[in-house]
Amino acid sequence: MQFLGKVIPSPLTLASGILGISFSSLQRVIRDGAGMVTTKSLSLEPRIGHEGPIIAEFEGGLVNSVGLTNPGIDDGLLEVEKFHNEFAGVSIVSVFGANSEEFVNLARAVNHSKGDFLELNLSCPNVEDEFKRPFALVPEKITEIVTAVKAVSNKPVLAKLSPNANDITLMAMLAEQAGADGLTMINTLGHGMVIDAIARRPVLRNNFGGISGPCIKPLALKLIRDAYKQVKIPILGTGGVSNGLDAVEMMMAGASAVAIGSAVYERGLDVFKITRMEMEAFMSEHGYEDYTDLIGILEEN
Amino acid sequence: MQFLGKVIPSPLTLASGILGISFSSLQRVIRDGAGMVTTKSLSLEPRIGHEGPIIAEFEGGLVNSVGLTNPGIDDGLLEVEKFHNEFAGVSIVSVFGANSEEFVNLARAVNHSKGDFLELNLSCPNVEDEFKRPFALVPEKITEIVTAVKAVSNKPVLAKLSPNANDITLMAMLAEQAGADGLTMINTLGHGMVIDAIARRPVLRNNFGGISGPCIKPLALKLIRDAYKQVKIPILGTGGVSNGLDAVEMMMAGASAVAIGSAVYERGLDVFKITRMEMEAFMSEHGYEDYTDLIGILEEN
Amino acid sequence: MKRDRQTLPIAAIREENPSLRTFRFDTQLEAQAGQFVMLTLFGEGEKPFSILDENADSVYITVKNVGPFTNRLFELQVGALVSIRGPYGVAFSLENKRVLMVGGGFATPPLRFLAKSLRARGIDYLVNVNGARSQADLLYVSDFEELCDRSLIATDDGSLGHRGTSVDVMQDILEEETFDCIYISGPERMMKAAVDVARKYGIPFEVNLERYMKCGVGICGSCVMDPNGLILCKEGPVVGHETLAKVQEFGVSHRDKTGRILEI
Amino acid sequence: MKRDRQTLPIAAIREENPSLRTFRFDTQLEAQAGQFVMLTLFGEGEKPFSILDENADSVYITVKNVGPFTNRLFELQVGALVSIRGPYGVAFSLENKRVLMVGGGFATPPLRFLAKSLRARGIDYLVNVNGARSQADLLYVSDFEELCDRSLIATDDGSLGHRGTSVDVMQDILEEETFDCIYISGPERMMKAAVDVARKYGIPFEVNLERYMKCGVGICGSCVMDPNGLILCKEGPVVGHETLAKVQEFGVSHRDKTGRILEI
Ligand SMILES: Cc1cc2nc3c(=O)[nH]c(=O)nc-3n(C[C@H](O)[C@H](O)[C@H](O)COP(=O)(O)OP(=O)(O)OC[C@H]3O[C@@H](n4cnc5c(N)ncnc54)[C@H](O)[C@@H]3O)c2cc1C
Ligand SMILES: Cc1cc2nc3c(=O)[nH]c(=O)nc-3n(C[C@H](O)[C@H](O)[C@H](O)COP(=O)(O)OP(=O)(O)OC[C@H]3O[C@@H](n4cnc5c(N)ncnc54)[C@H](O)[C@@H]3O)c2cc1C
Ligand SMILES: Cc1cc2nc3c(=O)[nH]c(=O)nc-3n(C[C@H](O)[C@H](O)[C@H](O)COP(=O)(O)O)c2cc1C
Ligand SMILES: Cc1cc2nc3c(=O)[nH]c(=O)nc-3n(C[C@H](O)[C@H](O)[C@H](O)COP(=O)(O)O)c2cc1C
Ligand code: FES
Ligand code: FES
Repeated sequence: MQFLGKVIPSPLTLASGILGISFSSLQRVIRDGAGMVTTKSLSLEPRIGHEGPIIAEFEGGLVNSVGLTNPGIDDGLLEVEKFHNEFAGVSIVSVFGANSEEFVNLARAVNHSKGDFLELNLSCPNVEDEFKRPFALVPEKITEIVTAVKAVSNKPVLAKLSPNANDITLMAMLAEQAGADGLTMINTLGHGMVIDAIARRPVLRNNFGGISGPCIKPLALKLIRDAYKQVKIPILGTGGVSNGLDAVEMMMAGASAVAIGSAVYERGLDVFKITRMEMEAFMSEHGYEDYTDLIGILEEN
Repeated sequence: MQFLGKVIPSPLTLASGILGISFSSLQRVIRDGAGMVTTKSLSLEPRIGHEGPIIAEFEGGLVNSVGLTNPGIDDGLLEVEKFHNEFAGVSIVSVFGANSEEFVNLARAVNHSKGDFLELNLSCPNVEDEFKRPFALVPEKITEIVTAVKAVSNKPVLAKLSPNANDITLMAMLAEQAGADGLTMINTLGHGMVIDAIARRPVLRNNFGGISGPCIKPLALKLIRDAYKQVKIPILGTGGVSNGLDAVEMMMAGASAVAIGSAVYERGLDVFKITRMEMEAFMSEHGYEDYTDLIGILEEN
Repeated sequence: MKRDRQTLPIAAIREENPSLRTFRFDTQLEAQAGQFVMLTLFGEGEKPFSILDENADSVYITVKNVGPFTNRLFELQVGALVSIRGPYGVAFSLENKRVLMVGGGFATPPLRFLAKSLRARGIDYLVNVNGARSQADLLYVSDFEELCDRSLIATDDGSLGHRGTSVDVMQDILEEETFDCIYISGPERMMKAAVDVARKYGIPFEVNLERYMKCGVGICGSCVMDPNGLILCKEGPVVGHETLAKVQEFGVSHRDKTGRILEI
Repeated sequence: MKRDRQTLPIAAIREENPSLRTFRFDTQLEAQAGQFVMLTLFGEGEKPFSILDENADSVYITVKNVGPFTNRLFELQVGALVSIRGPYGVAFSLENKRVLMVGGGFATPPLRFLAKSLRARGIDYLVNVNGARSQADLLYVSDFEELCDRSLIATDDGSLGHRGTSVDVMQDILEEETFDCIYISGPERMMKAAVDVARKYGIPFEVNLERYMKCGVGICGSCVMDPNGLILCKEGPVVGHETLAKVQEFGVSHRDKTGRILEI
């Protein structure tokens, strides 16, 4: 199948922030069966991120406050180059800037790399103290940043949206109008707190974080569906996918490909291979020939 | 312990919309161990609500689209009268209006009942087609409705807030400033879609609904915590509580009492008795004498 | 929270009479007589139906065409996808050895399933009274004959068996014999009459109640009965005589889709 | 997703030397030698620590005071609440019967636990080489003496045992005897030297690696090794000779807290 013009062996993609800090991780994930990989969100300067614990489990998934740990765009892009060095695999370079100028500088840097796509993380809920309200919640910011990036970027651009936006369909439309080539949705749901009652303390060092995993799947499905009905650009669906049925549902809702994050924790890196097998089993049982046959075919009641 | 001046045997409360359609249900829930009960949200006219399926399970909880089924305020208040008839129990009458006039009329009706508290459902995510954006997402609406209701109501008034509000602390402050005596938080998270991949259809007849259950607990804890730090009025916490530890966590975050909804499905009506026992076991093990010792004692990192 | 919803095709449809059809689904529910499923027709709605029978391969329900949902179901052909969840609710007890079953109208499917289950378990003496308006409305006559030691019929118009109601026949039988338990399934007025008779003779009984059900899992409150708050979808639909004594609305009132009280 | 985090008081603190303390927690982890826990100090952070020992009642870790987190831990008294999760990672294998253990500096705790486990399981011949800068830095000398058939010591300054490194002693031993497996735990340079020796003699080995670890559960990517993408927190910290052959960064480089490459 294809995604934004690139041939991919499977629609299953590594979500940003999971393992994807080094070329070794990224290559490994492709070898283990993913169709594409997304890097951690890279910023202009290196970032240590928050102190641990950065991940707290709860009944419905994970709450994380990694805080955008990354080696910075220069070292990050070295990893992307090494990833592509004599290795076949499609990469999505995720970047995070504090304003549209930073996004533009990041996009320019990515232009010179072998990275296949550029993903704009407009929606990290973990760095609000530092960067204020996520851009993905502010219509004008979406338009401003996507427009500015599209003016300089030579890569197809994905805008990553936040489930916290009150009107995500509007955000999707604005991103499309500003020239985005695709959407990634959804980022983690902000904000969750996991409490350790014995210690009377939040588990996360940063007190709260973004919610991911099975618990956000119904939200992701609804938002992807709404966006799918409004925009023509492809959607990289993400949020709570942990098995083949989840991935099928997400594609039926309207995703053209599906990214997996938290389930790597739950099921290990095999999740890509197993999920793909589960999807294919479903498809052959129910008479679907191609992954693309699934996209958007949900019939609403 | 006390909640808004009423003595209650336990902080565990039946959340609005669960069973609470008739005096029989409400009395039963008290007999089965709840400290207070909330009625379904009553509107001026009777409402059939949405067609079934109105409830879809998923890994993290429930998605419901009941659509505010209720017998209307007149018949509903007859149930409240029967509930209080020779029966000791504290009731919260939940009401839902299409605008502030309707809320005022509902509040006036409740004035003449034996109901103990009035809860304003400002945040039902299931009737947006009909009523547009939930009031709890619109700062001016919170102020307008709470102010208008407080001007006529002779009952303590709880404003029920939505986790979809971008800035719930603001909403909490506005409700307090407008005179609310307490807050109920949170309502279900809007919107979730559960998909039946075999049928290629959303499970819910209404396609989507509000998300509740364990999956929303981290969100509820964070929002309750944020509100607790900003307002002085008590908070009736709700969202994903299904055992004693959950309830303890919610009180530590800042809730003065805790309402249980979806867990009635998971654990049956015994959930009130069992959760109370679990809370007491925790409290005696860790040296808390009174439920009120728990309120807000979380220490942030 | 686990999913228990199954989406599957209608495997077979049998017409019992112009307004009554039996639908087969090839799945396993491990249901017992008296339990029900919630059936979804996509784009239409979801409604409760008693399980008529279950064997190693299939589950059956019998449906009367009475309104929009059942109309739509009657339009569907074999192969159409529907969704079922369940089984839900409390089944008839199976411990009794001398048993009388009293059925009225089209509420007899659960009694047929019950007769089969009692037989399979081993029973000393099983009597069935099958009542309907007239011969054409009688269901499963030969099945009951086969499964029961005595199988009696009552029709309002006397077109078959005793002229009168199944409760009349029940009364006659109780003059002659006694039972460990009486199982009753039919329209509520008929069940009320049967219950009065059973009480008169001091015989334990179980009734199969119906109330408006929306969630089927004890959360929405639609099916809750007054004044004891019995949650019929979870604690029924089969209710024993001791519990029924507390359900004062039995035979008197029920609630509509909004929760308002209506007289029966 | 289940929780495996436990919050509990420090049950006891033992000072091994001024910069090294052993902490006891009264809980059960069912840990094996080589595995680690993530330890949270509230308001401070969370860091990985090897398990020194576990018995029926308690789990022990030994900590060297090297920076802000360990400073803070050294300020805590018995009774202070901390949180641990784990055990995580791959342990040393226990199948071998003729075993050489080579430890350097303060990375010997896992070897002590390993010696105990091998003994408990039954072993033919167990030799330990314990190396440190000087006598004062040597750990568990009497424990190793008790648990092993031969227990040798190397100090850089010759203040006890052989003057030189544990790798020198290892080399001498391998000239005389052979083993099924060599278990190596120490600073990375020392392990690199030991691995070269083990390879020279063609003896299988397992090393106990350390990398910066933040999540401990294979999700954050901090601990992943080049170029094969070994996820050390899940697929290590104990790594066998075959896998190690693919980990080209061993002894060469590691990554800092941001993921940038640093030379070793
Ligand atoms: C436990 C239980 C078991 C049942 N078993 C069977 C069965 O085996 N076969 C069968 O044909 N019918 C059964 N019913 C009744 C069946 O649910 C209704 O016939 C069906 O819902 C009618 O829907 P409709 O849209 O076709 O008609 P409507 O026009 O909507 O209703 C016609 C009548 O059906 C009843 N009804 C409607 N909706 C419901 C509902 N959600 N819950 C309960 N009753 C309702 C009411 O009495 C109503 O007056 C059962 C009901 C219950 C509660
Ligand atoms: C699998 C494993 C087992 C370990 N077992 C032990 C043990 O049994 N006893 C013990 O004292 N120490 C052990 N460590 C090292 C221990 O984690 C660090 O000493 C500790 O994190 C230092 O934190 P700090 O804030 O005190 O010092 P810092 O000033 O933060 O760091 C000092 C040095 O400690 C190391 N370090 C710091 N943070 C980490 C981290 N998150 N992950 C790995 N290394 C880190 C780095 O080498 C750093 O240069 C182990 C590490 C790993 C990966
Ligand atoms: C530990 C962790 C780190 C993440 N880091 C990033 C990040 O750096 N950039 C980003 O755009 N999204 C990040 N995300 C969000 C994921 O890419 C994904 O959108 C989200 O987790 C929902 O998918 P899931 O439910 O499959 O995990 C992170 C998620 C997790 C769990
Ligand atoms: C089936 C169902 C019906 C509900 N109906 C109402 C309602 O009528 N009014 C209201 O204010 N909240 C309603 N809610 C929301 C609950 O009161 C509660 O705020 C929410 O479910 C979160 O709590 P929980 O996770 O314990 O279920 C409903 C929730 C469910 C699951
Ligand atoms: S049908 Fe919902 S409670 Fe019984
Ligand atoms: S420490 Fe996070 S992946 Fe290993």
